[in-house]
Amino acid sequence: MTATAADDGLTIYERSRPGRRAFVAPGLDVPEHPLDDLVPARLRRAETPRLPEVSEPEIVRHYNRLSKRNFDLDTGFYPLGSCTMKHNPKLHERVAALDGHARLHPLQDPRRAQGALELMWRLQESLAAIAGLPHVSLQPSAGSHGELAGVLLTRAFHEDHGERRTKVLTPDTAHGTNPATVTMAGYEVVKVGTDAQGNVDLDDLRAKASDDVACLMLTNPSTLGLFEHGIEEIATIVHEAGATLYYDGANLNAIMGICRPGDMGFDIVHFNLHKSFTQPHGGGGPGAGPIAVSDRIEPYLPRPQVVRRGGADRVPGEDPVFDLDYDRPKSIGRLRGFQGNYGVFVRSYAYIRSLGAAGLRDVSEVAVLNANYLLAKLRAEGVLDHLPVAYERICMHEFVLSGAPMKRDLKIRTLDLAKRLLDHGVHPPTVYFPLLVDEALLIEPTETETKETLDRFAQILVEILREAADDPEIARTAPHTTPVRRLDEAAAARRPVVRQAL
Amino acid sequence: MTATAADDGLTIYERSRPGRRAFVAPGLDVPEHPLDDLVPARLRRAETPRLPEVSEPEIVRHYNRLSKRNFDLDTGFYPLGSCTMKHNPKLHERVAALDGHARLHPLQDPRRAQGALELMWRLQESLAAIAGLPHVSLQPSAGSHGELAGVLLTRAFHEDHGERRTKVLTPDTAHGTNPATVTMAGYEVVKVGTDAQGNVDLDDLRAKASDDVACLMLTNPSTLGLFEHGIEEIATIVHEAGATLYYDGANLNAIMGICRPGDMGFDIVHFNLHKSFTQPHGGGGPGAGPIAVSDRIEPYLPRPQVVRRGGADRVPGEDPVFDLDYDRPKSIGRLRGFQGNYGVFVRSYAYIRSLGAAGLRDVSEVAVLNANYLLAKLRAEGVLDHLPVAYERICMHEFVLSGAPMKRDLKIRTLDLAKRLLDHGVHPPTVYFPLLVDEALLIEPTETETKETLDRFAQILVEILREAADDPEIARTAPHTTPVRRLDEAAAARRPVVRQAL
Amino acid sequence: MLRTIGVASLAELFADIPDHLRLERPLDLDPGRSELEVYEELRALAGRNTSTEDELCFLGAGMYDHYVPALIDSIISRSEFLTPYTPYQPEVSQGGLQAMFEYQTAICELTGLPVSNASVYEGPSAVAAAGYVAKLAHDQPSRSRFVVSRGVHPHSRQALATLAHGWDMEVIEAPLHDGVTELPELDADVSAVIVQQPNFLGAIEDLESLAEAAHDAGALCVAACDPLPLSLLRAPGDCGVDVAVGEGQTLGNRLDFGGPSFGFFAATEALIRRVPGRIAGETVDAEGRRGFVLTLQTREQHIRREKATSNICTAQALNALAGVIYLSWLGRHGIVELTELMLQRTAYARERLTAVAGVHALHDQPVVREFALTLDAPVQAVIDRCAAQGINPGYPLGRDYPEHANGLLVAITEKRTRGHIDRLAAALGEAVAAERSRDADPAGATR
Amino acid sequence: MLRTIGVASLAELFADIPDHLRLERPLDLDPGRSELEVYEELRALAGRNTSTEDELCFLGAGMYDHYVPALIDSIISRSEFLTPYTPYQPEVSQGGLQAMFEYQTAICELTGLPVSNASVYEGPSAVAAAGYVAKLAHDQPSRSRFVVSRGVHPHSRQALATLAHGWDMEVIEAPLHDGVTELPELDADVSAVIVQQPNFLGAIEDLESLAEAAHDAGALCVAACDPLPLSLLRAPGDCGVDVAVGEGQTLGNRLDFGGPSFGFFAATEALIRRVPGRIAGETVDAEGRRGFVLTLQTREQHIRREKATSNICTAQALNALAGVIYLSWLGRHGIVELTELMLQRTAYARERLTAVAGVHALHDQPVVREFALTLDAPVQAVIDRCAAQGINPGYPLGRDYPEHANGLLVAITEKRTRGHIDRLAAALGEAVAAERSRDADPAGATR
Ligand SMILES: Cc1ncc(COP(=O)(O)O)c(C=O)c1O
Ligand SMILES: Cc1ncc(COP(=O)(O)O)c(C=O)c1O
Repeated sequence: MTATAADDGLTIYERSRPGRRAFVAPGLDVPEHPLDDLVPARLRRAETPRLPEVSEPEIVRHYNRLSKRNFDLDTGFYPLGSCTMKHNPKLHERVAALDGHARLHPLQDPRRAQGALELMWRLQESLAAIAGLPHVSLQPSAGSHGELAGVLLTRAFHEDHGERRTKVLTPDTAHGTNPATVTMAGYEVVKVGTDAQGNVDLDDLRAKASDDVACLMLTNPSTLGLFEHGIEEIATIVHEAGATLYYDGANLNAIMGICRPGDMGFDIVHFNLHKSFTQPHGGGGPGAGPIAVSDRIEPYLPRPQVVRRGGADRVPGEDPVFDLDYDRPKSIGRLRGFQGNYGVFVRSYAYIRSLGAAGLRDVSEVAVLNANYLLAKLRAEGVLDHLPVAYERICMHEFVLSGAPMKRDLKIRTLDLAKRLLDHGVHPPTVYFPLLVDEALLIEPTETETKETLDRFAQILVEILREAADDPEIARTAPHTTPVRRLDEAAAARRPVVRQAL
Repeated sequence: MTATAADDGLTIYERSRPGRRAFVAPGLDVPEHPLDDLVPARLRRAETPRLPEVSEPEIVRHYNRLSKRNFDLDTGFYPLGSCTMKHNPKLHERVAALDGHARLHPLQDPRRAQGALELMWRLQESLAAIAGLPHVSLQPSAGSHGELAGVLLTRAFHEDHGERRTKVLTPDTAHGTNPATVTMAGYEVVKVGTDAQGNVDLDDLRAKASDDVACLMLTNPSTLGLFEHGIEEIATIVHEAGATLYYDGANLNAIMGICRPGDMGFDIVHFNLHKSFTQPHGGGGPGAGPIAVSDRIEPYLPRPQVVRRGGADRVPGEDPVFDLDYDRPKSIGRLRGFQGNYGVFVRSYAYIRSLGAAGLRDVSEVAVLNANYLLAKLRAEGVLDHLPVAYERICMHEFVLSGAPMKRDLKIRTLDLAKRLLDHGVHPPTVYFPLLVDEALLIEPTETETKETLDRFAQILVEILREAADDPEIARTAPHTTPVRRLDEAAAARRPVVRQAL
Repeated sequence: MLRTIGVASLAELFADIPDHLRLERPLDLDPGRSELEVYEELRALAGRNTSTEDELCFLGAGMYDHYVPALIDSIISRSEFLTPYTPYQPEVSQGGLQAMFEYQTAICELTGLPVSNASVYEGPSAVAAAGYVAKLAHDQPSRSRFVVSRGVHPHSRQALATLAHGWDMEVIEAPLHDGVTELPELDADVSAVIVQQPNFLGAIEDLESLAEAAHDAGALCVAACDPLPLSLLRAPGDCGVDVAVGEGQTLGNRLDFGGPSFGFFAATEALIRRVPGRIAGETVDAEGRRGFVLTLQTREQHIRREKATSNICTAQALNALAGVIYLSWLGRHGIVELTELMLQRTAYARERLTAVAGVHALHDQPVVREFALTLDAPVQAVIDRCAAQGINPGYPLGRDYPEHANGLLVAITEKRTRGHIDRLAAALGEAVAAERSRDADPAGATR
Repeated sequence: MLRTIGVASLAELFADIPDHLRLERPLDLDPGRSELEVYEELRALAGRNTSTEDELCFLGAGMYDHYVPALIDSIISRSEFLTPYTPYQPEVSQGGLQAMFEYQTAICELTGLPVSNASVYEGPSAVAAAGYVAKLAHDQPSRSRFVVSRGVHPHSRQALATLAHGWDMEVIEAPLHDGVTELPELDADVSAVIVQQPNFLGAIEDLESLAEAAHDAGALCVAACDPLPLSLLRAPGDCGVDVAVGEGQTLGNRLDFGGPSFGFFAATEALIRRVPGRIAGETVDAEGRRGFVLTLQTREQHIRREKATSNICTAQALNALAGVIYLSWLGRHGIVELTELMLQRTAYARERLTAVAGVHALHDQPVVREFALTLDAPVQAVIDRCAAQGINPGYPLGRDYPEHANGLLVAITEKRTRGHIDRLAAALGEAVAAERSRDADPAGATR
């Protein structure tokens, strides 16, 4: 049911008609030189790029219509595990759009960008406080970029101490970016197992923590939504092997203000500002992946670093001065251009300022409360009979169910359940991750959802399971009410069409 | 088909739960007085107003969901005759939001609001040029407010000349606001007939243009979308009777830069800035209804008037100064607070600046071209067989069909056709107006629509008529795919529920 | 396309326009410009205005510098709210209609009246519209007068007078005594008594006794209200007021140099069929589901034409939407907290400013968010001195109240902190002192 | 809710956290604030930055002060684009996916290459990512060097070096001669030749001969491109370039002090299975209708983990969306008009500025929108003098190019008019003259 205009599903190129346009060029106000005098013909292209020819009203309608083919967090429940799809306060968009932030050139002289540098410095301080680690670099562009920075920092640390290590450990529950990062940083991945309670298998870890291991990358709470019982033991093992302990901060939303990675023994932490700190996800970015590190890692942080000159011992009454410090001889260097995704920093800083310490703690408490409530509710409603929880424990901000019994008994897979959820107007949880759990369903409700929403979600799962018991075909052929039906991904990959033929 | 989240259809009050909130008050930073010392208890209310208790994410989701139950111009075709539903350039929202415009207090000293006053002055000049009448007041809040201003100006004009007239003429094709205005301004309405070609019946006009007539209110092109053949004759008759000729500018979109009401003999013109000059319609406002008048009406214009001091004879090199002129002894007075809907003026001024004279003329040419093309297309497709055009003439920017034959032959009414259009994702044209035409359908495509859209609309009408020939019940029970089905308006009026019981 | 139409040129489409009426030259307008250029021009114009972001603003007098929460922009800029027109087709307009219904509910809660329309233009014209309702309600030419308090916003009084002239009705002013309305003897020729709460000088009126006096004379009582203080004050409906109207700008709308904002219009059940403008009502669809429509349309111009209760058509739907979002954002308790914060800061400001030498309270009535002062110095000169320091101290009363030639109306919102108020007190003190010494020694003074 | 869970307190939910790891005091952060207060604080911080609205900005060097049309804001602020995540569920993500497909098509058109991904982080890291693709493509440890032109953005060279260190690969610099790249002899150990178009000093490179030289040595050719000039210049793909990457900020994204923007990444068909990140592909649904999905996911970390072609996950979808909207807004002819306008104004600026005493062209190569100067005066002092007049004359080259200690890189966009350029010429002339006379007589100088 929809109040929406007809959508013919054309692409913007298919709407193109010769002669239509939106852009009007400002008039030429300088003496005109013949083109050939300015750029020799042999360097010029013969044919203009075939961009669409469309007017403003058509562009607006086109993308408005496209937008209506997207499910969005501002309209519905989006419990996509590991992604922290929580509400992004609208204030953040407003402050990020202020001219002084949005129209600031990245190469503006630091003396004329004091507000931006101070904001970054304060954000660094705040993230350091949250992580319990003293030094922060804001440069990485996303979580995985932060991971890469972290592993390269580890390399630099070891090299600086005359060591050359070749392996990095990742649990078998790890997010795919962890092993991919390891390879990309020039290390070999060694997988560590998970024990029966969903913790890192300490024996396996001990066995693999040899002196060619550079680092253990860990997510805590893990991607199973569980807090590592043996976190301190883990830290000891890793440190005794001379390796660093890396904290994948994707699940930080569970523990803000409750405990700190630095206190657990982590050397390096990345934050996903687009998860815990409300940068809107944008359909797949932008994000930002700042890192916090301990003193021993600090010398290697990327260049440049935002610093406050004068610091604590500055002349009283004199304003502090903020600057970019390039003079970092041991730095791993740059990871990207300029100073990082500043627009994201503005939003995350606004978030932290709005909540303060008490607010951030509330966030994590309610995130964990909501997850446990939903889990309990699903249990009470009998959903867990078909989709048992992977590990019977109090969960943190998310939890994993296994669809294996459902697949066996009701003949629908986790994928089918997910697709059927679409018909109920709910975004499915993360599916088939973590890999460890058969037919996994990873559910993260977040703190910004109401009890009514959680109850309704539980109800929908009940309905889908009941329906599947009657007629599994409905779920197996779902979704039925979306703009397109189930899509053939295999065909797409077999003969890839990645651009429109014009 | 929808990618949209589930919508439970609750009201914001039904989402309320005690203790939830979005707003956080800034801290109290002054010494606190007991409430009773500041406002005696007998003046205070006992119970707080029962506004909803909801959090920001819930508010956002609630109104986002509501928004998805609206059809909008930025997504689909909206040929609502008489309303000029044309594209509103996005630039206008940006410039209207600039702090210097959006956060300017209306009582700011004119010396510190020179930009705003200059903009208003320039808009006055531009509207004067378009109307062909030298003086403009921007004050009225919408078209009908402009009408009221116009009739009160007429009254003031006559009174100033020692006359007291009691009647105002309006054609039977007039928009409802015209007769309503007449009554509200303390006059009696006298209806003038329409001749066989859709023009004002000149004989009837002559017969009724007695010396107790104060004014003729005319829309030209008329609400039939037709240019008055006898416009000059009409002006002569009206003026000879000592009455004023009022131009309802709702249809100005047809003639901008092509001809001017002032040249036709009109004394007073209102503009609908939300129609011809792209203020977005907002679901029913805001708008603005400036008026342009001839020299003889000028002394009575509302107070205050935006003026340029110094004017043409100002000292060369000295900047002109803009001001509010209250010193208008013959003025009809104020119509509203402050200086009018300034935010609307910013948008309309940006529109006129973007287009210039040539662009505005293009607008009207294409508006008329599109209407005539669509009419021709409907004829070619046989639609006019069931829905004949009310008057067989070249139309201006819109045209009227009569659904009477369709009702007789296909057993569906114009209302049914309109409701069935909803299922095709098109907003229906205006229905049952003008009253003169049986089962009227008033279609205004506007200049910002493409030929493809017009062709598709024609095709949809063909399909609906073909379907009705087969099975009229489908249209009669339409719409079928909207968020709600046909609504019971009679029941609503019988036992009005105009607020939620809490 | 011309071929399909069957004409040879565009000009043929305009054949109905007499030749000599056709404009043979371009309109006298500057040539069109690119988006960038128009943006730059409009920005330059904006730059020549001193906005509330550029100075510390204590101006009020009908519109107030409140903070508009960001979620309002984000919602009302959605094309689904921004671009449709009046919901003539309710089946594809449920969003707008339900929002109107929710808005009406909120206005009813604030005013204590059972009926609200979906918006009128703005505050002062809403007062005039209320006058028209009173006229229609009595339907007796003998009820030929409005008694309007001098505490009603001058713009409202003027807007009413403009219309009343067309109705051959007279507007009589009720004076203020010590800042509040003192009604004259009311005769049987009074159609309505019109007051403002809080009044233009910031004072809280005793609505109940005013309404009683009006009713005793058979007249209606109309109150123009500032909506935020209504969260603290007795609801007009509870005081017997028949029609409560007001300016809605403070409810989530920006200042915009005076508009667009919205006016609200609430009334008693008895007046429901006299109310002007759109009203959303609840109903059911063909399948029995709840839905909303424009209702009681037989009041309106498009149905009743010359017999309509008003000529209003396009109103202020988008602004009223901002209003109901704002009220939801504040919420039941937030609105009280906000108002109490203003109340306390206003009390502080009143104390601080009246302690300044040469500055006196104009009246001592309880106030909520605005109060009137008189200065022992020329108010305009004092304002100019403050402006030079980046402070706009308030609205000079002289033009509207010659009896308070050096009166100054000072408004407080949640944006004005104690620190701001202290800065104002200092600036005002300096300015008044400077002007007084200048007065004392006019020859030697320079400005 | 606790009751349903079956615990007595919130604390029980955190029982898995060892006691002494639990923080017993609040985090060391300032207390939370109301929306208004946070807004005011962020506004104050913004006010301490000199934005391109506050001065006349000729800074470029990788990001440019272009006009972003208003329709982009209006579209990308729609929650349907702003708030979802990566389109893992294509059936409810067709909007985002189709936009990616359209974006990819536009990038292919600009670069003349058949494959584009849906975005990478930004420009310099895209160069590093291209290096990784070259490494993967050769899959031979013997190809252990990147030859990178000194005309490549210093940030790109540094980002590549940071990663190459992890790959045990060496980065060799190819010098510039008269402003353009002069390749050294290329051996069989070269993995890729990496150049920039136009290069960092604004000069147009002869991509074809560079690509040929790379291919002759069995190396790939990577070009980092400024996308707008590509509308005028020979497409990298046509010149034989294997991978074209670049910074997308200029395509409808704001400056944001350096991010978020997006990087684009285009490649030959041969490299399609090496490309990093998301790629949208066309397919059909169960009913045979066209639809779009993320495709070739076996390249990606979530499927292939340690064997993935990159670790990238969250990229820059919203910024790339702005990019394709911008390109649609410009359109096929508009993009050329825009570039030609910049070209002509740049030519004018180059003439005007090199006519200033003490200002010289750093090279004479053809340029499109940016050019390098050398000054006969300390460049930083000159910049500061211009800044005092509200003009930011450009980027000083000294830090990155010590050989051009007083080099200045000047960028032109459609926002910089002839009048602006004339103002720059005047300010630069004055500043250089002042610094030269100060140099001549350092004792007597004051600044
Ligand atoms: C556990 C975990 N680690 C790392 C990442 C990668 O973060 P990003 O997408 O910001 O690169 C994710 C993202 O989904 C994640 O869930
Ligand atoms: C012909 C005509 N006249 C007058 C009006 C009234 O204008 P407004 O709605 O701006 O008051 C309209 C509005 O629809 C109209 O179509």
